[in-house]
Amino acid sequence: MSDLNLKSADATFIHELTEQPGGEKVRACFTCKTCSASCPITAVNETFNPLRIIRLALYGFRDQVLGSDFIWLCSSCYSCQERCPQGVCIADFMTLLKNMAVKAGYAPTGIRAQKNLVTKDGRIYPLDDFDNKKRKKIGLPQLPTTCEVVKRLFPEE
Amino acid sequence: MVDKKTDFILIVGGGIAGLTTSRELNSTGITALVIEKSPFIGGHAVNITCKATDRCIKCNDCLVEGILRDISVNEGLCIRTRTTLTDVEKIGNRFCASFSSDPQLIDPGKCTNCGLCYEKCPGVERGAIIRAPSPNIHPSYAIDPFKCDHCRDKKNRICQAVCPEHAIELDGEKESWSKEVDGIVLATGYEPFDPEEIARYKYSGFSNMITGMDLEKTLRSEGSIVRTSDGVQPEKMAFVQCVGSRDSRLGHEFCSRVCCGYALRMGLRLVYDNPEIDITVFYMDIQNFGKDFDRYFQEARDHMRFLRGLPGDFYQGDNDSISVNYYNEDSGRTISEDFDMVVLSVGLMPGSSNNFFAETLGLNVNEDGFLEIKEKMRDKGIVVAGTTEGPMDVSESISHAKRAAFDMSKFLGMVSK
Amino acid sequence: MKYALFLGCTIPARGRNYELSARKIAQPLGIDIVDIEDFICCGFPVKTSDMDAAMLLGGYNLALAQQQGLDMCTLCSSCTSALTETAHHLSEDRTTRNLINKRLNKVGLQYEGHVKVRHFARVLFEEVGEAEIKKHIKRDLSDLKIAIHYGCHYLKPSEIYDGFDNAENPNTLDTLIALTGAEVVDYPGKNRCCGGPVLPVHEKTAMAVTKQKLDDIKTAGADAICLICPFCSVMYDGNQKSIESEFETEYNLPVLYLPQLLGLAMGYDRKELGLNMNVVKTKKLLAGYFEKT
Amino acid sequence: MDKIKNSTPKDIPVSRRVLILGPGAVSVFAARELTKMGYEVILISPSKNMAGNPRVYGAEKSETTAVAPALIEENGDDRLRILPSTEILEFGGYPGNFKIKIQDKENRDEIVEAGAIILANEPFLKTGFDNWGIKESETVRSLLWLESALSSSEDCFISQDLPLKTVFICGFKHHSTPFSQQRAIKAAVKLAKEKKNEVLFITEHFKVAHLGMERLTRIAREAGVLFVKLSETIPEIKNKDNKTTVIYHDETLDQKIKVEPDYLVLEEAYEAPDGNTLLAKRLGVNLDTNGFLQGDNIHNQPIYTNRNGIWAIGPAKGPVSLEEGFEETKAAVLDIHGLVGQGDWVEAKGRVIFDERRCGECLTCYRLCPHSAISFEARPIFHESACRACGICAAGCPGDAIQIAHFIDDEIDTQIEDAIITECEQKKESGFRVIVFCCENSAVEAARIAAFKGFKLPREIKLITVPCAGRVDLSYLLKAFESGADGVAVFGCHHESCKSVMGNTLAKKRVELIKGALEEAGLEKERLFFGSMAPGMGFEFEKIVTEMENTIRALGQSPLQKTADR
Repeated sequence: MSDLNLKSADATFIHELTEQPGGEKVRACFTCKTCSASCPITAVNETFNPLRIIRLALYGFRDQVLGSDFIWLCSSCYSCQERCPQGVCIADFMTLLKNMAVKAGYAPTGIRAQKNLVTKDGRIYPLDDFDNKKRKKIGLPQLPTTCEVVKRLFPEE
Repeated sequence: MVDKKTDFILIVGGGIAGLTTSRELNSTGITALVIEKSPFIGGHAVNITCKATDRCIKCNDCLVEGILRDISVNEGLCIRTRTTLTDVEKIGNRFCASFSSDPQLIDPGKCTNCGLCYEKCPGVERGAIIRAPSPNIHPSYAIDPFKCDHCRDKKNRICQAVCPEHAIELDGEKESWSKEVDGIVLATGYEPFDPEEIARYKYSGFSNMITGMDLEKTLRSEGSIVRTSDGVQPEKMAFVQCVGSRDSRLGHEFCSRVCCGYALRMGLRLVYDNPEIDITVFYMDIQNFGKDFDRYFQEARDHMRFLRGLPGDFYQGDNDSISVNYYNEDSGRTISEDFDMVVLSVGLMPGSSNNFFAETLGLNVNEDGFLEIKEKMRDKGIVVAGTTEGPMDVSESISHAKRAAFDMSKFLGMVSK
Repeated sequence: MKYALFLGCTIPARGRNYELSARKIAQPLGIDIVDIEDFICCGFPVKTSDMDAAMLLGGYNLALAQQQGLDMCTLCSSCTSALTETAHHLSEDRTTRNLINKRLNKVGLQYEGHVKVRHFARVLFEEVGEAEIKKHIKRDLSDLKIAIHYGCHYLKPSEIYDGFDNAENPNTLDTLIALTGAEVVDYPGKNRCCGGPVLPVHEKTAMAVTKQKLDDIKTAGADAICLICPFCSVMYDGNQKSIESEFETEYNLPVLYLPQLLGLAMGYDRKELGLNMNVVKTKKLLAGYFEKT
Repeated sequence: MDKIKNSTPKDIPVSRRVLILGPGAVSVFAARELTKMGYEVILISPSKNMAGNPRVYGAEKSETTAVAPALIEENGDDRLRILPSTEILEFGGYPGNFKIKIQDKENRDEIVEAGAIILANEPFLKTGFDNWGIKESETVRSLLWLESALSSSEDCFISQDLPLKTVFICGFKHHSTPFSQQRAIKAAVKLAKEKKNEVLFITEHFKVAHLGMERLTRIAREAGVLFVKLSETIPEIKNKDNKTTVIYHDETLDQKIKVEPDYLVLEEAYEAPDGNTLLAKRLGVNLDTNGFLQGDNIHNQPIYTNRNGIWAIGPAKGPVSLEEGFEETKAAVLDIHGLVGQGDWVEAKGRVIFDERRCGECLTCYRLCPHSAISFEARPIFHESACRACGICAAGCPGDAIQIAHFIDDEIDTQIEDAIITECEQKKESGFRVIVFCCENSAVEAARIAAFKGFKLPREIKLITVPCAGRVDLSYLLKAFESGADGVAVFGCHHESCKSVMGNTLAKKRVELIKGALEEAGLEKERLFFGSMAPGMGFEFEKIVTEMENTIRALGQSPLQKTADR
């Protein structure tokens, strides 16, 4: 791995982070590694490691954090957050990073598609008549197949 | 009964700080009464083990014994065990302290520590008679009324019958009494952190997971450590540091000072006893302060594996081992490694009676829950000694207790002319 | 016990066996279920891309329930956590609530902040209670060895769940399953994530997480897995075959939803509980029970 | 025995004057406490500055340091003499009556008397540039420089353009302390908060074992100080053309990080004052491995030295907090009050018994005494207040002119004979006998613990208590073998743990010496042991005794015993 020069870091990044929900306490991290040790993803995939992401963010490596694939690997299982002795809301912090990455145009296509589906149809799995037929067959109530209200809730989409 | 006497100091807590304070006060001619809630004096410190290998590694155990010896030969001292302070009232410049005492059962004036009661008691196995952790504690034996046959059904009096000195009297009653005192020394000490508070350690779920304090006690009483599950000596052990300390989530935003010291020293001792043993220390930062500690740390590094970072999950492994999940720098992954035994280096937490004293005596409990005594309170005759004020080691407790004795003597006008 | 049933997106499409069995046992246990047609996505899927949108979706659903004067009962753990979190935020944080209400006004809604969100399992544990459930138990399932998968969002983040169960050492599902007589099998990593949320991002990683748990469950000697979230079910039930072929192993571990297991003990039939819809076949596992009835 | 007299008087008048070695807040505090109690105090400091440096306690200033000038103004007070720029030149006398020759910068000297001495001099802060092979420059600074620059009005930390970058390096080339980290972190917080600097703090360990430190590190992190902890590597510093580059290996990222700070701040090391070696030699007190006063001997904990009447407190022993320093001051003052508070030494214990007629004036006792308790004026004089009754002198005296009460040669000889001859005869056993001389400070305690745990000493083994392994005379060992012992052992304290500094070493040497003699006399040298132990080693005692018993049993009866039997 190439050396990182702090010259290329962006000190405003951490300020931005600490001002948003999920990022408030991230600076309290004292690198005890409880988060990484508790992470089910780190156990199977060495590219994801909550501590490392916090570290990169604290250094101010904005693009490396937001542009990286690995922030999307967080399963938001909260194992880290439940255990952090410094009360850092790590899972919420990951959500914040993901939100920022989307804004910065870094999101994987699947993530964007999901949002489009929801704001268009009101559900991630839109229901059709075929579904309702199957539901009827086993005695489950019918559900609407279209959703108008989301268009008014998300007029900008 | 209310007893009145001049210049009489009450010391709450018969641990190392309380005993040192009483010894020092006594040497300046002040009479002190030490009350201790448990059957034996010595407190937590008396359970720490000597960690010497082929040389002394300065664990302070013998300082504790030294003080106990001083106490045992010092006839001016007044100690009452199995006694708790129930209330304190301010009466003019003095205090009226109320106590509740469980029966002593063994008369310290008559007992010669021959141990016959212990040998003959049919209930020793279940702890009807317990032996003190040190021969320097007098009496070295105590009867546990809840486990004693006699105390249950009023029949069996074997110990009372065999005692050649007639020192045992099983028919004592619980007693409430009070006494006027001129000053109060609070030396109630600390409480070891209960690892049950951190669920992921599953402390009660593993027979081979013990606390650092458990290890101290076992090394002291057995001389070596074996696994609870099978009685076999562990070949691979892990120490986990900062258990309960440095955890702002639990409201413990302080370092307990002593855990690095005790874990590393016990580790060195275990390595000395069995050079084949494989010891791993999970740590955040090593607090190698104090005289020559660094020497021991460097040495420990040569003999043990130090892994920076705390483990995550603990699972049951094969053969009653404990699988410790931790982040491994080399692979970049969280891995699972089996240890025969895991020792949790639990921290020193504030004593449970601190709030009672704060309320009763109008003292301040600090952010961490320890008692804080301002100069003003010392001028009113209340001082603290030892770990009641915060985490400290034995040597520090001793000088802290001497300071308490100094402040108290000064309050009584004994040292300033 | 009257609740607006919140199904979310996954259950109506992929978890009809869960829905069916839950509705089946709710009635005799005294849980009065009301369906609100207009419920939309809980917000969970858009949390990662747009927290505000997630909050708005959650707020909309909460406002609908409030309009009916009902608390919400959820079946999916992800819905539970998204809605609970939104409810938590909106009741604690007035500023956010005002912002959300401004947007809800456009659809003629307003949220005051008092709706409770309860997972179906929590309702069973807290409100129906062990004693009541016990009364309805007709079959003894003591031949079954069940491994419980709690999943993450039923319990965490713990601060939004006002401590109804211990996130590190949960016992509510253990207690409920014990009522059926089935043996609850402990295994390492019981609280660990199913890997589901990573599936759309990195399938291999997600499958590896699930595989690890399946291995542990198999080693512990369980006959079946019991869970309470359709997402987790996708991983264990829906993807079990793919994991088996990917890692060249065999588990053959049927995966039951909690209401299916309880329904089984309460004497219901296969089809009544939608057991025929489970991907990993349950026939062999449960053969004994249905022969007897 | 009637001619043997106790050499010391019953009452010794002692001086109620105390000499305190500063400089620093703790020494000033001690002076204040003692003068308030009516003691005369001479407060000296080798440096001009009496108030010392509050930074050694991690503080910017302390209340007590502020007291120092006030106390110095009270110099007119007869009870307090404050002598800056003054050193101890020669030292003599005994606890209660020390005579100290002091000298000031102008080479004026004076002999002062004092009953007790408190050593409370402060560590000195040594800048770390040399350690890193760099020089102080515009961009490379010491923590001390930073602290004063931050408190002065001149502002060189605010830049018009980008925020300045400051890198702190603590530890690595020396051991960092909680106190220097406390200072560094406080400065870092100031830089981050007030000067809006980007601060990077590189260290090995957070030194949080000190009141409020855990909290302080959290406050610093929240203020934006970024901490980097390195476990295996050390940072690399390059300094060229007034441009500084720091490169280190970030362990969490597993990547090299390069930073070019505007300021690089190096923490100072806390070192023992230069004069300590000479001072320790003159006072006869031990130093620890880091050169601080008070040897690393457990018996000295917390505030004692190897010499009675001399206390080492707080900063003199190494970096401590001001609170600990004050506590130890009070503890020492209480002790001193006990020693000289009455104006005379009432409890002369008469533990040394000296027979003038046997004295050959060879000076061996004088040379051997580890407590400097013996002076020599034509004949030895034993000073009870300094004596710890270890008996090293008695064992060394070639004329057996010195005895220690309760451990008199005749009594020990009798014990040896009883152990071997009488008991053998009475019991008509095999005659197998092992004698173990046990130091009262360690082996006796270990044996007690072993017995308490239920260890039954084999009947063949007889313990004889000595005040220190150094008391074991060559003649005891010979006597034991001559009387027919099959084995003899001396159990003393572990290395560097002897209460009398060298009693264990002397004992070991004597054992080696006799081993040679045994071989010449045709006895196996394995019959003689030296064992070391700590007082808490009950299990080890049992183990050592059992092993020894087996070894000797394997060797069989001593040939000398057969002779003795006949």
